[in-house]
Order: sequence, then C-alpha cells, then structure tokens
Amino acid sequence: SDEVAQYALHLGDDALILAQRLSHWISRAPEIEEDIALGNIALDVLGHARSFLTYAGLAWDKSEDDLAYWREEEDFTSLQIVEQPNGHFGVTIMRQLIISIYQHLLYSKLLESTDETIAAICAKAVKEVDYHRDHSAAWTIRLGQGTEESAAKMRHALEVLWPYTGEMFQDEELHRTLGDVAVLPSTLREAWEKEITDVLAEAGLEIPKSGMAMAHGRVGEHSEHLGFILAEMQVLARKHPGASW
Amino acid sequence: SDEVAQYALHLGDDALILAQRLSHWISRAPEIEEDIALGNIALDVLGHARSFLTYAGLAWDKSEDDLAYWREEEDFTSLQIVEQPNGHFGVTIMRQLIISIYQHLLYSKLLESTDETIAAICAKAVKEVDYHRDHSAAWTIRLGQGTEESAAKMRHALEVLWPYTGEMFQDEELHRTLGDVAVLPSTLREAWEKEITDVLAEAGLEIPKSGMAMAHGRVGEHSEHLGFILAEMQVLARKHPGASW
Amino acid sequence: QQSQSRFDALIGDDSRIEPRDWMPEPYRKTLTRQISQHAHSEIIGMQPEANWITRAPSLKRKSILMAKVQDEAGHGLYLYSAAETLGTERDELNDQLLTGRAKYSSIFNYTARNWADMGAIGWLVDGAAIANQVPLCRASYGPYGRAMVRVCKEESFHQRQGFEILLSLSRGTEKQKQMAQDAINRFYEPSLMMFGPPDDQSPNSAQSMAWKIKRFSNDELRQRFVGMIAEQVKVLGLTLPDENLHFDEEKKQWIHKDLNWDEFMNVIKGNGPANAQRLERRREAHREGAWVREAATAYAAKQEQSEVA
Amino acid sequence: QQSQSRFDALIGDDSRIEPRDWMPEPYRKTLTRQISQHAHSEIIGMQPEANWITRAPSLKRKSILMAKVQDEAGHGLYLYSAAETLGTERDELNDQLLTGRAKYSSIFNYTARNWADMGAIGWLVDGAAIANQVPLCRASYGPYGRAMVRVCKEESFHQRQGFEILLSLSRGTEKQKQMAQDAINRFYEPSLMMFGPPDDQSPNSAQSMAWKIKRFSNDELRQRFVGMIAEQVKVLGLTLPDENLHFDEEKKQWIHKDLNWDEFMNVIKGNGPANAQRLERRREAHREGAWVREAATAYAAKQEQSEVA
Repeated sequence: SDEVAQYALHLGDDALILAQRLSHWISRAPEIEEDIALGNIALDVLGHARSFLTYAGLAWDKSEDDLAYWREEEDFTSLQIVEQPNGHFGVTIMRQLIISIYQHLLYSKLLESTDETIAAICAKAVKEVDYHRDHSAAWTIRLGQGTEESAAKMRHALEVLWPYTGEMFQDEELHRTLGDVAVLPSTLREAWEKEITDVLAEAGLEIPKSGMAMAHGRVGEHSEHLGFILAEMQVLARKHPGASW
Repeated sequence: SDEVAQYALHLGDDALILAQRLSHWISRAPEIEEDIALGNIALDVLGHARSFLTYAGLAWDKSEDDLAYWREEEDFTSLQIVEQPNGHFGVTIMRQLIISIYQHLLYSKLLESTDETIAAICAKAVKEVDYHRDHSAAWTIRLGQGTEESAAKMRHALEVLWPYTGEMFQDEELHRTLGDVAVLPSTLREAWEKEITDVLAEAGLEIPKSGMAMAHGRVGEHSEHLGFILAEMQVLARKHPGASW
Repeated sequence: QQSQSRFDALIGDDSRIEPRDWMPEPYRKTLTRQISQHAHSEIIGMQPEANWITRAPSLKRKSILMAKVQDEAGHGLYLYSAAETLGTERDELNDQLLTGRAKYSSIFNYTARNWADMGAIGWLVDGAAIANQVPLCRASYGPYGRAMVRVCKEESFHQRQGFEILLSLSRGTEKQKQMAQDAINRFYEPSLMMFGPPDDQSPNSAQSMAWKIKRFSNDELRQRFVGMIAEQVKVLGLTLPDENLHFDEEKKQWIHKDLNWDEFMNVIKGNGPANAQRLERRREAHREGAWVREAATAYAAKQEQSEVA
Repeated sequence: QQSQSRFDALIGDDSRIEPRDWMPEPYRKTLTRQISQHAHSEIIGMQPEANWITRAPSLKRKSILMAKVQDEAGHGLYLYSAAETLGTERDELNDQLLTGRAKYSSIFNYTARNWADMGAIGWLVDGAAIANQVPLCRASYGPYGRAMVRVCKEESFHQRQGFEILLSLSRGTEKQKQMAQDAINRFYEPSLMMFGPPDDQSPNSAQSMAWKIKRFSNDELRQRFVGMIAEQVKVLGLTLPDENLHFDEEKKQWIHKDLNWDEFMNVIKGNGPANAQRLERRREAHREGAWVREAATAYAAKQEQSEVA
C-alpha cells in the first residue's frame, strides 16, 4: 500500500543519507583499519537503503535510483540526525552510536512486522546493525577514556548531536495508520536511552542537558545540510536523464 | 572576436571560481573583521568575474549566467590555483597572496591592452586587487611571524599551494594569437617571483623546493576539486532552466 | 543624587545620554544587554543567508546577497562598539554568546530552506527589524541611536532587495512562485513574533519606555508591521498564511491569527530548528580561528617591542 | 656462506624464502621497497576512486565502487603485513610515504576527472596491475607471493567491473560514450607505462629476475597487456588512442606508439597532475587522525594496566 511504501521510504532515506555521509570517510580515516570499518558500515547501510527504497518504489513504479536521484529535498524523509556533518572522527562515531542503537532496536522489533518484506529486510539488516553498534560503542569508550583531548572531543560530539535525538522518537500519523506493520517510534525511547546511557557511562560521558531541536525530517523539513548532500549526490545522475550506468 | 572572448573567459573564470571559494568564509572567519574583509575581496572578485564574463558572452550571445551556470567542468578555463580548497585560514591567505600578486601584475599590464573593454575592466579591477594584495601580504607576514603554530601553518600552506603556481605562467597559443590584446603569462613570472619572495622573506618563509604540478585548467583539465565546486554553485540554477531570478 | 536628577532631566528633555555621562546601573545593564543582543543577532543572522551564497541562482543575486551578509557583519561591529562604550568588552560579549548566556533574535533559529527564504528574510525579517529599529534611532543612549541610524538605512535597502527577490519569483515559473509562497508561509508567524510577547505579557517594556530606549509597545509595532505587509503582499500576488487577517474598523486595529507563543518560548529556550547549528557554527569559527587571533596578538606585541627598542 | 648457498639453492629450486630464513641484505631491501611501494600504491590508489563515491550515478554503482575502494584498503593492509615480515614496521613504512621518501605507482597521480574514469581505472589500471602481479604470485618470497594470490583474485574482479562500467557507457547515450572514450584516451598511455621503462633502460630488472621476484621483463608484460586490451576494446566499440597499434607478424610483437617517458619521469619526480593532492590527502588524514590514534594507544595502555592490577 502507499502507506507501507511511505514507511519503507522513511527507513530507506535514513539509511541512504547516512551511507552518503559515512562514505566520505573512505580514504580519509585516522587509520587504514577504519577506512575499512567505516567503509563496511557505509556499504551495509547503503545495502539497507537499496532494499527499502526498492520496496518503496514498487508501490509507485519507481526504481531505487528514481527515488534516490530524482526527488527534491522536501520529498526526502530522513531524520535530521543522519544529515549532521561528519565533523571530526568523534562526531561520526557518536552519530553512529546514536543511530545504530536506534536502528538495532527498530529493526529488531520490525522482525515481527506484519509486512513480510519489511520483516525480511530487517532480518538481514539487524545483524549488520548489531556490528555497527558494537563498533561505535567500542570507539566511544576508547575515545571517552583515551586522552583528555579525545574525551573533550567526545563531549563536544555528544553536545552537538544530542538535540537531534528527539526527532527519532516522534510518532507520526503514518505509524498509527500502519499498526503492526510499523513500530511506534516513541516505544523505542526507553530502551534506547538505557542502552546509550550505559555506553556513555562506560565512556565517562554524560547526557547533555540541552533540549531537543524542532526537527521534522519525516515531512520534508530538513536541516540546512541536506541540500548540499543532495547537490553532490545527485549531480551526475541528473546531468544524464534517462541514462543507464 | 572569438579569441578576445576566450581570453576574457580565462580571466572571468579565474575570478569566478576564486570568488566562489572565498565566499564560503563569510560567517566562518577567525574574527568578524575578516568576515568583512574576505567578503569584500570575494565581492570585488565576483565583480571582475561578472565584467569579464559579460564581455566574453557578447561574442557568443550568452549572458554571464549562461556562462557561469550552464557550462560543464571541461568548458571552464580557470587556473587550478583558484580551485584549491580553502583549507585553514592560512591556506586561503596564501592562495590569495599568490593570485592577487599575479592579478595585480596582469591587470596592470592589461591597462595597455589594445582591447578597450578589457583595459577598462582592468582599470577598475587593478585598484581593488591592489588592496587584496596588501591584505594578504599583511596577513602572511603577521602569521609567518606570529606564533610557532602560525608559522608552521603558513609553511604548510605554501607547500600545499606552491605546485599550482607554475600553471599561472604557461603561455598558450591564444596569447600569441592575441598579441597586444593579451599579456603573455610567462612575461609576468620574474616580477611575480620577486614580489612574492619579498613578502615571504618578510614573513620568514621560504619558497618550497617542490616542483610544479602538470596543470592545464586553461584547456579544461582541472583538479578533482572543480567538479564539487560546480555541483554546488550550479545546483539551483540548473533546477530551473530558463527562469529569471 | 545630583547625577540621577541630571540623568532624569536629560531623559525628560529627550536629550541624549553619552558614554561619559552618569547613568543608573539598571539603565546601563539593560542597554548593554539589548545592544549586545542586537549585535549577536546581526552576527548569527548572517548564517541563514550565508547558507545560500554559494548556491545563489544568478551572479547578480550572489553579489547582492554577499554584500548584504557582509553588511550584517558591519552592523554587528558598530553595535559591539556601541555596547563597549557602556563598559563591557567585545570579548566578554562574544563569550556570553558562545556560552549561551546571551540571547539573539529568535528568528535566526529557523532554517533557510530554499532560495525564496532570501526574499522572505529580507522582506519580512528585515522588515520587522526595521519597524523595531526606526524608533531606536531616537533611543536615549547616544551611541546606540547613532548606530541605529546607519543600520536602519542599510536595512531598508535590504528589505527592498528581499521584496525584489520575491517579486521576481512571483512573476516567474510556477515552481518559483511556489517557492516564494512557501517561504512566506514559514516566515510570516515568526516575523510577527519578532516584536516580542503581547503588551500585557511584556513586563520589561514599561521601564524601557520610561527610559526612552523603547518608544512604542510590542503590539503597536506589530500592528504597524502587519498592516504594511498586508498591503505589500498584494503587489506580490501572493498571500499571507492568515486567512482572517483584516483591519477591524471599530477597534482600529489589525486582527491577525493567534501566534504560537509556546513555540516562540521553546525556540528562545534553545530548541528551535537551528539553535544548535547556529551556535555551533559560531563556536567552530571561534575555535578554528583561535590560532589566527593568537598569532595576530603575538605579532602585534613583537611589533610594539621592536618599536620601543 | 652456508646461509647464502642455502638461499641460492631455495631460489634455484623455485622454493620459497620464508621470514625466518636467512636472506642477503640486498634481497631484503629490494623486497621491502617493492612490497611497501605496492602497499602505498593500494592506499594512494583509493583516492581517485573515492573521489566519485559520493557522486556515483546509481546506487548499484555506488555500492560496487565503495566495495572496491575498501578492497584496496584491505590489499594495503596485507601488503604492509608482508613487508613487516621483512623487519620494517608499518609506522616506518607509512612515514616513508608521508615524507616522500617512498614511491607509489605513478598512475595514481593522474586525476579521475569523470565517471568513466572509474571504468578506465578498473579496466586499464587494474588490468595492467594484474598483468604485473599474476607472476608475482610465484615470487620467491613466501608472504609476498601469498598476499599476491589474494590480491590478484580481487583485482581481476575489479577489472571486470571496470570493463562493465565502460560497456554500459559505450552502449549508452552519445554523451556517455564520449565520456568513456575520453577516459580511455587519458588512461591508455599511463597504463602502458605502468610496466616501467623499456627493458634496455631498466637496470634493476636483471637482479630481480635472478632472485625470482620478477618473472618477466617490463616489455614482455607490456606486450601481453597491450595485446589483451587491443582485443577487448573492440567489444566496447571504442578505440585506443594509438592509430598504428598493430601486431607485427614478423617480429611477433605488438607495435604501439612511443610512450612519453619524459612525462613518466616527471610524474615520478612528483610533478604529476595530482601528486601534491594525493600526498596532502594522506598527510591530512594522518594529521587529523593523530588524536584518535593517541587515544586508542592510551586506552589500550590503561586496559593493560588494569588487567595487570
């Protein structure tokens, strides 16, 4: 149905934009092992995006590429957290920690989605996201407890990103309409908070006191970053309408 | 003539890409005075770009915007030095020093161009470029002699940019064809080297020993940076073919 | 006590208080807060527009936009200077901004999501700013009033440019028209809220009026502004997102929709769409620029020494 | 002396030298240089392709390209490990790269200017690399030979993907076809030069052949490669930028255009289109990543201490 497709689009857009951000690290990471690790994560996440977008597109007779390359900014439904700039390595790691704990909880619950395709995509994705979560948690702890400089950088990362975590748990009309196909985002909050607090505690970091940014990426209201991301991502494809690659 | 237009295009493209790079500093400079100063320089240089492109476009029945927004990467004729990333403030200053000494010499000579329009554009531009040169020289000296950190950063800036200075003095067939309309770039080298060496000496900096990069921006062979610059610069205009703004 | 009565007399005469004059501490404090907030607003206000400089859709617009954002930096500087005459250094004022102790105009915590926002910001945001600021040209504190004269002159130029952007879009393609309407829809309410809470909920206004810093109440200014844009929007052939907006002949006032003051307060508290981004950009510029400022200071010190020697 | 004769015997038998075996210093030195250069080439070689990941024109191609660049990082790691078995640490090898003391394959100093370059790099550059590397799978030094086996397997996969990119373009729109031809035009000559100078100008080759590190001469490998691509280009319906390329039946060899060895030497010296950019990117990653590596080391030390305690 159109609603299921819309839901798949949400999940796909989050993954697509995150993969786009992450992929920028390849050839720029602090050590070659991390070029590989971040590349792996980006590749996994891009794979999830492709599955979700392909599924969403079925309802509208669109391909994954139609959806990725030919929509405008206001048609993208990604959360603002995935649009946030890579910043220094610590910011990327913190963003990944935030989103992969979230995705892990979400995909785990979606294994029981009454939509079989979504359940099937999540069955594959959840294992990969589990690794992303471990990877970012391990780095968060390592950097949080590493040197004074690295601890300061992680506090900074947390402070910069925290305001965008609220949006992840906003329920939309769509979620209610979809019932057991979807997961109500608000129901993930408690588990997410517990899990991230545990990791942060081990890293010697504290949840910032700052409030939450008004963010409505799901309805196409994005941060000022998305326009730049899309300009780059779409530039080549758009110069060749109708071409195959 | 087509050749004069092509020459105006060279000058215009250098200025356009440089202005685009510089404008990114506005709201990001180390102090507000520099937001203003770099903004001023960007604005001046954009003005020169507009004059040159408007003039070039006359020969081909194209507007400045046709030329700025609707050409492909390989049709741009800018020097690779202006495409180089802003980097830290010191890199931007060093790039500006390199190019504004060059432009000052070039525009000064072009006051005697037998092409009246080019001479007239340069008559206005040369005064502005004179200020850009002073501004970047003053900062180069200040940073070169400031702290150990700033001196190291300036050495780094010089090292990173120096390989792209060679291209500025390459003579092209076009220059010979144009005779007294144009200036043979190679004839600027000596004066440029003397002038920059003096500034660098005062800043306590030395000309690096590195060689020169093979760079042929004039014939559309650009660094890997230009594609990204254009993707951003052209994205909005290209979404609305034929629109007025 | 003599000082106080001289101060009161100057205020009473509509004369100007100058930096060397005695002034009551609360007056100094209020002005310092207001002028520095104003300066911060200019500086933070550069960001939503700077966001579109590299993507401006024509070179002419790019040039105008660059000049405008640069003017804002200039306004920031005059205003910091005016604030400094009251005895607080710019570094301290900047620190108040970076640490979140000082506020700036809440409107800049909204995002500039499409090109038409450059028009809407010019027309509505600068428009509201001017409505607020024109009376401030007569503010009782001299340096503030004089800074405002210069600021207002440039702002009204900016407002016209913003209006022109919207006019071009409204006469353009269907998509351009949509962009313009979308931008107006998003900026209408926040721009009305720029005048601050309704008079009956604005506790500090009375004192500011008595000190002749403020000359009109929030609601008076809002009325003047909404009346103006209600007319101007017709020229654009676009609409304000306020169906029942009308002039009530009986009450002699414009009746506009209820404004979302909860959102306003929430944005002020730091939770707007872009508060985090705006502050982080400022902090980043400050952080990344530290080595430059240190080097400049070190160089100046060396120069001074060598001149002495 | 006994060691030397045992070494000679192993080489003579086509057996493998292993890390624990005695080996002559020049053999160790040559191998360390060759293997580390190879590793550096993989790492620097990530850059021209990474340049297009964020702009890949379809999600499938983006995914394949990401995987490929990542494989290159993996190859770099195996090769650094192989080099380390010869007694030089990875940090030292990396330092040689960053300070410009070590070289890497000159081809990566050309820019990847359009998407079709992703095809040309796969087809021609990886193709030439494979032609060079397949014989290295039998190199006399065990760890190197074994690393090469794994590398070659993945590279031939990459080469096929590169060819497929070009094939899609050559069957696509006129503009796509032009992109493909342009990329081939630019990479043809540099890829032929990847085999090194002609045999009569390659002084070090004889020793390497005697040590059974190298198995074929530069010209032999170049011949094999040019013959292969001369056939494959027909499938693409495109041409090589070498009008008189032909197989001379009499000399039993491919006759190709004179290669620009001056340019080759100039690029090796550091003056290629992208040398400065490639090295700076590596240095930048190293510089910006320093705090991360320091933190990881500090954390590991703390962990170790707390385990001891």
